[in-house]
Amino acid sequence: MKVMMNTGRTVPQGESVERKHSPEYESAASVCFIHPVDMMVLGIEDGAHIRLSGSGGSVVLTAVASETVEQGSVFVPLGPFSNHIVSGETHCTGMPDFKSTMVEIIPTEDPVPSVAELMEALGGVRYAH
Amino acid sequence: MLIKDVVCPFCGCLCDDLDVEVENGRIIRVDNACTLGSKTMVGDDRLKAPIRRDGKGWIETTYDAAIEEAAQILLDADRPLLYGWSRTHGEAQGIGVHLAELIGGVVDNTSTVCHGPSILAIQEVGHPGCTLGQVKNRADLIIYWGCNPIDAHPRHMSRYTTYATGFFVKDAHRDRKVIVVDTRRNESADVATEFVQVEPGGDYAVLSALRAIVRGRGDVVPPSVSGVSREQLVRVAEMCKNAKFGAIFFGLGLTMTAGKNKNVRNAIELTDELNRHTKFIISPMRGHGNVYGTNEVFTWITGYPYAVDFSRGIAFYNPGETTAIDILRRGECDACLVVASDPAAHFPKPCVEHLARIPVVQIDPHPNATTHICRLQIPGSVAGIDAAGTAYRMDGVPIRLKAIIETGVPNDTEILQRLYNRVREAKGE
Amino acid sequence: MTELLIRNACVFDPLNGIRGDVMDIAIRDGRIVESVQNNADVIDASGFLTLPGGIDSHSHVCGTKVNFGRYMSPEDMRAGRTARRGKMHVTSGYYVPTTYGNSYRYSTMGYTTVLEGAMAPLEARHTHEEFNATPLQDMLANTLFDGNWSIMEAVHAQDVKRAAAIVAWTLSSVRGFAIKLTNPGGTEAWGWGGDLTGIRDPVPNFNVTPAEIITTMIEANELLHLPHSVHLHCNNLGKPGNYATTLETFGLVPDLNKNRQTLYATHVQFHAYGGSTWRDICSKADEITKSVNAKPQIVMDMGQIMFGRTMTMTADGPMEFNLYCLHHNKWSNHDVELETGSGIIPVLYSKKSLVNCVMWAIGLELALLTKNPYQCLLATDNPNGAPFVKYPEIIGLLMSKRYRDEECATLHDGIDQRTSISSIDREMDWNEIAIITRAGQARALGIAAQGKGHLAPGAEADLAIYPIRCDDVDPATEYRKVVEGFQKTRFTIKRGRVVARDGDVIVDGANTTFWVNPTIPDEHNVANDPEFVKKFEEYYTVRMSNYPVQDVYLPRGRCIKTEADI
Amino acid sequence: MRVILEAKVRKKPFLPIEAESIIPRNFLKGTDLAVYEGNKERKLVDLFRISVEGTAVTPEKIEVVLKGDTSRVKRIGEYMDAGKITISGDVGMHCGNFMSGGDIEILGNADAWLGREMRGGYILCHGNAGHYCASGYRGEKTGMQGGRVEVLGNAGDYCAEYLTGGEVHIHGSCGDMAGVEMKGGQFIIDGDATRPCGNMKDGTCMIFGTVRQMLPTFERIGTKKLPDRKVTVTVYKGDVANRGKGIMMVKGTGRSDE
Repeated sequence: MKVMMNTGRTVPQGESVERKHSPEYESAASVCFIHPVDMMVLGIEDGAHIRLSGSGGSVVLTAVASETVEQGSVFVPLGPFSNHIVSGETHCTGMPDFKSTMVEIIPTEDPVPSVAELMEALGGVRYAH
Repeated sequence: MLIKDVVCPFCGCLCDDLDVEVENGRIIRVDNACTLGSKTMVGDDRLKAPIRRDGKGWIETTYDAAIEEAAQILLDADRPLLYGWSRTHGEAQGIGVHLAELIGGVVDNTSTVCHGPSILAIQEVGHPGCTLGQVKNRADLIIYWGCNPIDAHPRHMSRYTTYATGFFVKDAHRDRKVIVVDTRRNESADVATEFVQVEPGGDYAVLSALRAIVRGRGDVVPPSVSGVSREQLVRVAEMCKNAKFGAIFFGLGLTMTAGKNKNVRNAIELTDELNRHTKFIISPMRGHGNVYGTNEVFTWITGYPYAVDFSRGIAFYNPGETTAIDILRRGECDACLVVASDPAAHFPKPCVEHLARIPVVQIDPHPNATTHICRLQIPGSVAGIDAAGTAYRMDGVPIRLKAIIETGVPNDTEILQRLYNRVREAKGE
Repeated sequence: MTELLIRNACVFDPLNGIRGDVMDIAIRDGRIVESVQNNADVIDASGFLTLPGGIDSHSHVCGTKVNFGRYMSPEDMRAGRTARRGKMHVTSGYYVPTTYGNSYRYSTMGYTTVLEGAMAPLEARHTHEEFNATPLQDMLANTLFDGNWSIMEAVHAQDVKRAAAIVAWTLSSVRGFAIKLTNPGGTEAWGWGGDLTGIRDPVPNFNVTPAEIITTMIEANELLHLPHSVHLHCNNLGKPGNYATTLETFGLVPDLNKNRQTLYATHVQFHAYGGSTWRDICSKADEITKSVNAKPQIVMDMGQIMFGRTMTMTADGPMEFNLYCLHHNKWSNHDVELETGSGIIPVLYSKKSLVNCVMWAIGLELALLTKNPYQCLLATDNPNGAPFVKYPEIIGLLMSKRYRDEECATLHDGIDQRTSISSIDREMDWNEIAIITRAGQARALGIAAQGKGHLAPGAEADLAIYPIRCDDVDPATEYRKVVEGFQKTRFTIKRGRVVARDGDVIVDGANTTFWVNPTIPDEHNVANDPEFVKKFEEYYTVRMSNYPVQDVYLPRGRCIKTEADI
Repeated sequence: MRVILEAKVRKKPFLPIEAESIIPRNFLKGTDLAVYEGNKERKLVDLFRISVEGTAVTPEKIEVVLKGDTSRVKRIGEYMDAGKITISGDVGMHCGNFMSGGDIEILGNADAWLGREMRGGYILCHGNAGHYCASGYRGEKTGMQGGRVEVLGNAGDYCAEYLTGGEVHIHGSCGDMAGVEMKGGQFIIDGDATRPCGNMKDGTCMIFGTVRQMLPTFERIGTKKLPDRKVTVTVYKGDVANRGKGIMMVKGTGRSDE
């Protein structure tokens, strides 16, 4: 399914943003809010894993049903997960399309990665706190 | 020990009425703060000492050795990028700008991924604004456009707008109307008198239509604009014109969607137009605690609020070219100093991939996403917790952040000053 | 101990009656002394024009509004860019330069002291931060009280002592220097998008008039024995016919202080317009100067405009909105809760515009028709009328009728009907220039006692040595040499140290900020008044304890204490 | 005279080069010119293999030919006033800034800000142009004032922003917000455009493809036949939101959303 991805702050993400190694942060930032009707179309339940792919890359997230997002769009808290999908294109404004990236969603059995795993995949070296 | 009137460093509201209970050098309770502020202050999670990457692992190092290595990395670079700054105090930001000047680097701050487009818009048409107290004391109409204060600035409504008692607004519930404009019915929309739901990417068209209606040319506006009926637009325009004092607060819903700076410009020009009828102001909802301070400090030193390129000696500015995202995406820079921010978490993947390829030095108190991709991290103290210094609120009001506990950790000013001195010495000055 | 001897200086020191004597000046540890030892460092001034360091008594260089002018003007930053060199940091900008740009340019023009014309108390910390990044000038901050709610309440209650107590608390809290009133009452009206039309209009919701605010604050100022007088930007700035408001305002001013004026009226050029619309605007400089010539209690500054692009920035919010509607260029506005407002608009003063030509002429007329040069000082309200780098040209114009005539010939023809500039023959001499650029400022600001603006033993050793030989140059005909000479000093000396030489700044600089702390009895201290505190906590958005500017922001602050008569 | 500059292979190929010295006039005095690579000053010869054929006494008679990878070379032709520059591949940002005369021909693609604040002369780009093609500068109220920019491929977003004078002709399509803030001049788009001419004050924009997301503040004032194009266009005036009196002509109704 192709949808528009919006990103932004949520309270749980904001509460834990200075503790990015914490389980609270990882769970707060790795969710994808999706309209219940769209979930039905995808054939998934609340809590299922989905893979989002966009112009910048792809990542596995946990689907969370929400009626505050419109059908045809999803909301992902800002952070390293959503940014795994966004491209660096800024249209020469300096600002990426954080709130308007088209993404393809497919259900998946793959696990949701940790922040450290995401960074390792990009060429980093895991720091265990 | 109870410390009163503490300033919260979390978001651009810089609430300065926190009561903080400190025991044995630790913050154990925070009153008056929102959950974002109090969780941040109580749950502060620190890196204990400088660390450097050693092959496939990490080892602790000393401040002296770390500063020496950082200086060498910057000196060796042909196009160093110095990025971040918005979580530290102004005094450190100033040294950072001078460091960039000294090494011919590009210095940029987190505005780039926040209200950078708003700055571009202001540079085109200006900014009719005011301090937040003007809104609190006078505004009878509040518009939140493309922002969700309940999640991002949880006390904005109670301190300054919807629920705040002001001198001329004694009964906020009765005397203030609230309009929320967004692409989704967010939590803030639930408290609004009027909710305007715009199709994604439709803000520019809606703002143009409102401008036309306000200046009496509603006749050209089609029956529906980006999912909003003309009828609702006319109603909103009337509410605005009939207000005694209107205030538009806008967020990343305008800066991060197609049109970006032009969306914000259109909102500002709507405000200008409304000032021909009544008093209206507009203000960006600035995110990071001291992001506005970075703009102020950068501006008085270099003339530009962000994205300043010193590679030719003079200050050059052109967002879209000299902004951190663009430089990283294009793979231009060959070293990076990150201060008080976390680009690996908040930059798109292609930018982080480039960061992982080049030597990155991070000065930040917390282990974060950037930790995994940097070569070297030097922890400083936290502005507003164990470091004092200046921060600027989202409306430009400067406030002094307090050091409420003592940790003995050097602050960013000290670390950066040492780095600056070392680089200067190495350059033979 | 450091000593310096300046030999063969051609000195004009109006406050000490020295007029062009060629003499030596001895300096020890930053102050002028009678003599120094034989091994003192020596600078040969070679007979060049030597004046006390220049003082700008009204300029906008630091703080929220100025920085916003920079912030919104990347196009201006493309001008005047210089790279890091020697002790000098990068600079950018022409009409709203960076702090270092301002500081270096003032310094190379021989200016050592600058008063920031408008500081909102709530944002004072910002002004002081920028003062620290303006390292080569001693700084002072006019503090805005024009729309201050507590002040208006005190005025309404006709309680001068209360007003004085509020001023005392505020100035000492925010490390301010003097009382500034900008469009008094008008900035509060602008809080609702309105303005006042004259000094007898009531301020909405507060039931006071500008006239009452002005007179009360003048009395409060004198009760506090502040070094400077009330510093007033009159109501109705920039409106045709506004000279009447200005004259009416001058009529309010009693003569209360034998050492200095009772009222400093700033940028009076913008307040001296006749006519009723932009079409029939004309000069009323004759009427204004007639009033000032008869009132020693008033000092004004020119508010000269010069042709070219610049930026207007003022606490006068409504005036700026009117300008915006006229030009439809960019417009910024920044109202400050419970205190004041401000607006910023870029402008182009054009020789093709008759209005602009009339404005240009009025500024010069004011200076030339004011008999006592101590009563009309040189300033452009930088950058409103023009960036301060234009001062040398203004000096040239004041010293040379021929230069003025040549300029007039390039202007709009209508200027002769609308102004009397062509009929004025007066040409200022070196001594008068020294008065209108430093001695007059020092006296008006009340800082001669702090060792500013003169060269008597004990004074601060701030000097400017210009590459002009007074006896060789005839300013009336060789005005180009005058203009060039005033653009770059041979030496600028600040507190006994050479800080600039031939257009280059050669030290990092370490300025001082002067501020006042009037002592008042405890029972009058508003900080102890529960009513004042309660209102503060209810209506401001910062806590009262977080409002005062901490000492750390004034690393080299110098407090001027006064004893109030309350 | 022909000056041939062939870009050398570099250790850090992504590092931008700033080469505003590459304009025909400067080669009258030889080839000892400075360019900048990152924050280091270099000699032209450090970065390019230089060969000169023939001689010239005026810049009009000089052609500068760039070969090799010039996609990261910025500011070529800045303030150019005469002569010709030919770029055989792609060119970096800000090519032809402030140009007042002469010709620039780009056989590949041009990066952003091609012909920014141009005053005269002619730029022909055979490939695509990036964002802000023929635009203004941050904060400046006047964009391109004269001359001609022709792009045979597509242009990115904000093409001809603040166009004040001269002509911009995009043979392909434009991205988002073409002609935004236009104040004058003529702007022709043979292909499609999204949200064109927002906040337009004056000038003429003609779009012969499809307009996506037509803005709601343009007033339809009639139709017009354009014989040389053999089409009838709908004529709009606007931007009404901005009290504008610009003209936007769109082939057919031109609107995809009606």
